Amino acid sequence: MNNRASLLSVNNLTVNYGAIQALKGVNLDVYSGEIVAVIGANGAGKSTLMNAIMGAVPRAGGEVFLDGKLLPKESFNIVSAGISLSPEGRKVFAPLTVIENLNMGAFPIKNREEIYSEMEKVFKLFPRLNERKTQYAGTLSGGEQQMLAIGRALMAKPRVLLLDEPSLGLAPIIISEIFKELTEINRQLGMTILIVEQNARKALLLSHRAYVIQTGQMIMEGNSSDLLHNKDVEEAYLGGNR
Amino acid sequence: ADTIKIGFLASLTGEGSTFGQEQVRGAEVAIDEINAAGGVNGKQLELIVYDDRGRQEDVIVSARRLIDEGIQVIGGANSSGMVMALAPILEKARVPLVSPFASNPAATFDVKKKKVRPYVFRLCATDPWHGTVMADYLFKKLGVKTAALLHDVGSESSEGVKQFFVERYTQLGGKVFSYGYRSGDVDFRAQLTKAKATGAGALVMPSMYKEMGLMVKQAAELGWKPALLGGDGFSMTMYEIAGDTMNDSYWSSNMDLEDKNVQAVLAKYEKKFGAKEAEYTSVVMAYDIMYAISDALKRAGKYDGESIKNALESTKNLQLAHFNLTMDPATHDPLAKPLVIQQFRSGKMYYVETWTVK
Amino acid sequence: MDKEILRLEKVNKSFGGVHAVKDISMTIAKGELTAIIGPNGAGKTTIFNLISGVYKVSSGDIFFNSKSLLRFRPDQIVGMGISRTFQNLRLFNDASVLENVMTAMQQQQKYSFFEAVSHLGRWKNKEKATKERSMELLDRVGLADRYMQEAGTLPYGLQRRLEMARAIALEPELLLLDEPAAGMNAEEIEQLNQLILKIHSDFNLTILLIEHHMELVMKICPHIICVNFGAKIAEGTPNEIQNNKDVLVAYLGEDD
Amino acid sequence: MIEILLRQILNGLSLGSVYALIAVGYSLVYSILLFSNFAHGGFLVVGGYICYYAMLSAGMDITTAAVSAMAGAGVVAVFTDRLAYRPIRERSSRTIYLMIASMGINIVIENIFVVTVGGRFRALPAIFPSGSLDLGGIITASYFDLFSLLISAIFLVILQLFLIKTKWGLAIRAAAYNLRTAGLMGVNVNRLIAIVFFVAGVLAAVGGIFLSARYTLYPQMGGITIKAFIAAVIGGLGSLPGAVMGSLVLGLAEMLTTAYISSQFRDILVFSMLILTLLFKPTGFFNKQIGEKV
Amino acid sequence: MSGYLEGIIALLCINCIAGMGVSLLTGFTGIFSLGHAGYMAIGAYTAAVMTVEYSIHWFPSVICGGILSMAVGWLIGIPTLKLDGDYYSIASLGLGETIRLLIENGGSVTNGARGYPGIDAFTTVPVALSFLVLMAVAMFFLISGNYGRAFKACRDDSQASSLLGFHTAHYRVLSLAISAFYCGIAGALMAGYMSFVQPIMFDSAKSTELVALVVFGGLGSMSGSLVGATILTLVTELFRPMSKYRMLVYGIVLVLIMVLRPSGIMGKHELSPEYIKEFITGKRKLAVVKR
Ligand SMILES: Nc1ncnc2c1ncn2[C@@H]1O[C@H](COP(=O)(O)OP(=O)(O)OP(=O)(O)O)[C@@H](O)[C@H]1O
Ligand SMILES: Nc1ncnc2c1ncn2[C@@H]1O[C@H](COP(=O)(O)OP(=O)(O)OP(=O)(O)O)[C@@H](O)[C@H]1O
Ligand SMILES: [Mg+2]
Ligand SMILES: [Mg+2]
Repeated sequence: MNNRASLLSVNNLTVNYGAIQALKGVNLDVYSGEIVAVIGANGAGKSTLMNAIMGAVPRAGGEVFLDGKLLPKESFNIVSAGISLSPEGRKVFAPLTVIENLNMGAFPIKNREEIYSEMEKVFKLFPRLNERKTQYAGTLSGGEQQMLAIGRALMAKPRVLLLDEPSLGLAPIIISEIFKELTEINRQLGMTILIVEQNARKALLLSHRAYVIQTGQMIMEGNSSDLLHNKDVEEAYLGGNR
Repeated sequence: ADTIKIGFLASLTGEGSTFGQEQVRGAEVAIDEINAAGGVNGKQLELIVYDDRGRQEDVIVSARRLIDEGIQVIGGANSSGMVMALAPILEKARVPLVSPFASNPAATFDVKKKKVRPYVFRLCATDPWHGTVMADYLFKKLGVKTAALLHDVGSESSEGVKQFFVERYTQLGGKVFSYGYRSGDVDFRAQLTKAKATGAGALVMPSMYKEMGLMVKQAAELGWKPALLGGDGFSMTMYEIAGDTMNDSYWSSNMDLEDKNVQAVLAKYEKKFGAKEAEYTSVVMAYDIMYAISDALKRAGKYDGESIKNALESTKNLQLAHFNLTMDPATHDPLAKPLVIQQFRSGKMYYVETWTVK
Repeated sequence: MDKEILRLEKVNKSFGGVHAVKDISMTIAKGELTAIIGPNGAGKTTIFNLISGVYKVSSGDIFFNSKSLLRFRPDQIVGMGISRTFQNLRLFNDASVLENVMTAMQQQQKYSFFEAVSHLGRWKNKEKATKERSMELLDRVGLADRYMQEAGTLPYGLQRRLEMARAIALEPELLLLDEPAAGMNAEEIEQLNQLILKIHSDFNLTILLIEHHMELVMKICPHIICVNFGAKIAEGTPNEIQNNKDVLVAYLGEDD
Repeated sequence: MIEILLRQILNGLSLGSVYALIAVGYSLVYSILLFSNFAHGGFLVVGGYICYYAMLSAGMDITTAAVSAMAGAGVVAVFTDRLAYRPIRERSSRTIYLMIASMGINIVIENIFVVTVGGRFRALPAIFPSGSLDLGGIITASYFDLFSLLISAIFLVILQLFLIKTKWGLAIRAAAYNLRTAGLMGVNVNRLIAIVFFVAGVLAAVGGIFLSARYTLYPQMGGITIKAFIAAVIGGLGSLPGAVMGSLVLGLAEMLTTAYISSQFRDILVFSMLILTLLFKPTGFFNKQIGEKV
Repeated sequence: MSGYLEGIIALLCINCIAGMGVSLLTGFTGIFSLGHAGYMAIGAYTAAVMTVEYSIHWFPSVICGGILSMAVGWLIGIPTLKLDGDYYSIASLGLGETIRLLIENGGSVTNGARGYPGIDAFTTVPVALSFLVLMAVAMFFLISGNYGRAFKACRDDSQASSLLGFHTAHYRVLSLAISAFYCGIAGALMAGYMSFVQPIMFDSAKSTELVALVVFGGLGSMSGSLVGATILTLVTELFRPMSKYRMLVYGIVLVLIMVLRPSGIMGKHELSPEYIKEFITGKRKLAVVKR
């Protein structure tokens, strides 16, 4: 289906939480310039997958490759290698201001100008953050925090951007905007995006390809437009015909 | 059995470990010597040492353990506080204890019940005696009429010395300004600044060596040069802290370092441990305690606590390394123990005279 | 008109320079199911925080069953019959699912300190009741099979359900739900709709909820209030709201 | 009278400046790991002894000895992190475990010196010129006091600049809030913490050298850090200017109480001051607390 | 039974009682006090003065020691428990020391820094054991129910707890008062065990020891604090013959246990047959950290 070399490739990834096996040998490929969505029910292991790629939870087995090279195990090395994550539940640095949070996102970047221009871009994407520049992140509204988390992940200028439920807690209008922006970012900058979403319909509309995960295993894979019309997917994740 | 066990309580850890560790070594020198000379009535002596961390609660547990192991006589327990905490236990178990430095009269004499604590003895001079001698010497011999005194409000012995110093000094017509501090303090500049302002001609220090060293040093720093007179908390280590600022200072002490008997003990120490002793008073005092005990064992002929206690009580004219011991049965103090005044000059202690109050 | 249960009168709240809630007035009738919608940062959560006593109002007044809430501490307000869930989950993560619910349930099953240290008197019955009723409740929200799991290790969606269960366990008259559907997929939201409707009728509750998922709001809430920049911009039935120009511009977007 | 008062104030400031050196290091570790590092007193002792033996046994001059002491205490601090705190951190996020471990480490360090070099009180040879500077004719200040004030000031300024101006400083503050997420930003958290410990160790060593030069050196010397902790709390935990200000206030309060009230009540007053400060300023003077929103 | 062994058992009971008190406050309510030795001191001196000065029977004296200590805890708690985390810890360190210093300056009533001698040795093994058993039962009963859950809720998230209807300030003060009561009783028994009390016995090192034994046993585990008290008391005793290495060993043990098992010996679990079985078969899974 795609003859480009895969940029991010996950091979046979396993993660355990004590006795619970949260990922059972997951395979996934993201090709350069693609948006790939992962959909699945609560507890299917989506966040675990993201965290395992980022080295935030230990991998019990399997490997992750970026551009054919084995990805290191420690989060900070993974970030430098070119992957960044907007985590589930935002995880903004509450006692830091919005600007400081964004600066943290740009930690691997050395050049100050670059950081500055990147921040401009984020502010253009989320004007609300610009208004709240010097406010402590902990006092932002839920949606504002979500914007900050996405903005922070963009600041690292990643080759692959991981988004864990970016629409969580966002107003419909903002979701539409963000998804539009993501399409733009993807199209203009060619940024590769791996997204986990509960709003499966939107995710499928946004992405080129998608995976369906169920209790720690990939059960389906395909072009998003195909999955959108797949009977099973429709029933299980899209909430009937709407 | 063929050995007699003697218990020993010392601060092997904690702030008092400087003295505690030396006391154990001093006692060991004596035990070796006694055993080499055939022991006591043909029995060898064995020293059992437990740490008391310098704290009452530990000394009690350690003493209970010694008693439990069947030990009938104990040396050590440095402070009056410890000894007073131990007294009821010793009495119940009928095990006598000879303390090196419990100098508070109340350690061996129960003031409330107005009777001697039957199982507690000491070899050092008491605080009243130190205080009186120091006041007397300062006023009469050194001719200083106004003195400043820094005392540790939390220390049994410092307070005791202070009380009797003030009593004697004012009785003689002198004037004393006294300032308190608390054990553990390291900065005395506030007190010294005030003391200096009174125009006192002497700084009197019934304290431990660390405090005295710091006081001497800080007084010099403030540009104050009074006559210095310290108590028996002296240690050579002070010199390291205070350096030459402590030159010409006077010290009231239990023993004369230049005494040849004392020197003999220290020589044995050096031979056994291959190093010079650090705290001569501690070494010699513990050494003498062992001799006092072994003498009592010899005379008692029986090795139960009560007999040993009776023998200790009736000790007479026993020549120890640093003095001639006759135990006062009414107070369990050495009878008429002379105090020595020494002077410190460029890193050395010199004998000045033995002072008695008339 | 039904009997009113909650009334906000010209409520204001500022944080330094941020005027988060502006002159909001609203009335909620007993038994109603009402939604508050509005863009991010519009002040919705702040309204909840004011009602539940987390923040003190800057001006205005809030009445619950005709009694002003301003003088009361959060725990007293809970005692009066208002409970809530949190937008950012606030579960006892290390405690088990069951224990989370029991902690709330026990407010209805009190016994004295003496009974507690002696296990005499009411202790046994009350403890039993607390546990049984908590299990029942867990069963209702679909968490019964996970009752021993540590709450913090539940997947996000289930944590939200547990929060609801905990709030219901307080047996409130008025239940405040802050984005109950966040992190759920369409299918799960459908289930949640059923759940909310069911508890609404089973427990005789008045529910006020904040949501961004219109498939929930429009379907189950006959009464919707829309706020923007801290002020109320619209109020009405789903139909009215969906066709309100201001709401469309500020919040819903021109549809996709 | 006024002369004595001035003298006492100067005494207080000089004591306070030594507290400040210790408090700043302590506060720094607190600011990133959010626990009271009781082993800080141990680092102090390590620094003091290294300097002592470097001068007396190895015959180094004071500068070399001091630098070795700083490096040595820094390395020991990093080691304690590597061997104790880091494994704990990896297993749990509760800072109390770190605090208890630090108490244990303090006991270990203290007693390593007790069993190896003994509990004796020592003193560094006179390393500072003992003279004093005339301040406007009324009063003199010893070079030692001036020097320790100056050193504390220099360290404080450098550190504060580091924390505010550099991205590593920002990373420290972010990591203080959430280590894991800081890692997700590309921060090598363990290295960051190692740096912090090294700096704290260096500061402790400087404090230790001053303490053992001004007062005396012994294994339990670290006990004085409790005063520095209190100073840091009065100033506001995690705030470096707060730590310095708290230290100076504490030093002054101690001296003036001793001089004009009673040495017996000194500590009671110090503690009362601490508690009163907290009752009126629950997070100290220089700290702003940003609570998490519901 | 030998006197030494009896002494150890009595000491163990005393430490366990104080440990339970601190465990309630620290493990269950999440408040770290570095000043609980102060409450022991209040109990100890109350019992000492009542028995010696007023010749009152030891039993009411011990109870009064506990109650007085509880009252002080309550009074102190109301203003200070508003403080957060380490601020409270350091404040409590100050409070504990203040109590000690006040006793030290208590003149003829407390006999000052020199200590208070001549107390009847009323803390025999049966006495200490009975107190321990009774107080342990009450404590375990207390934590297994409404109050236990309320304390834990306040510990885990005080804001959420108040929104679940708990008057958190009240529970914090209550917890402090109870723990002060336990420490007061322990202190009073200590007076009867030592037959001598001195302010220095209740310094901040003692407070630290209490917290250490609780953490060592496992925060949030009442049986853990008993196990912790037992082990640490025995370690100190077993190593007594090693004299100067003793404190070194104590420190190393403390660090090692924190490194190897930071959640303490028992974690937050209570000692139960199932727990022991799971522990032995190694089925206890390590809790995964979430922050
Ligand atoms: N720290 C943990 N300890 C134990 N189990 C965990 C932990 N974190 C997650 N799990 C379990 O692993 C499984 C997968 O969780 P994960 O958070 O990856 O799901 P998810 O697909 O992201 O769900 P959601 O859509 O609700 O976010 C769940 O069953 C969850 O209970
Ligand atoms: N404690 C606070 N300090 C300062 N500003 C605050 C505080 N709490 C809220 N705000 C500000 O008030 C505004 C309203 O916040 P609120 O949380 O009520 O929004 P919301 O409507 O719930 O938004 P969302 O849907 O994104 O959760 C926001 O702009 C927020 O930044
Ligand atoms: Mg998830
Ligand atoms: Mg909100």
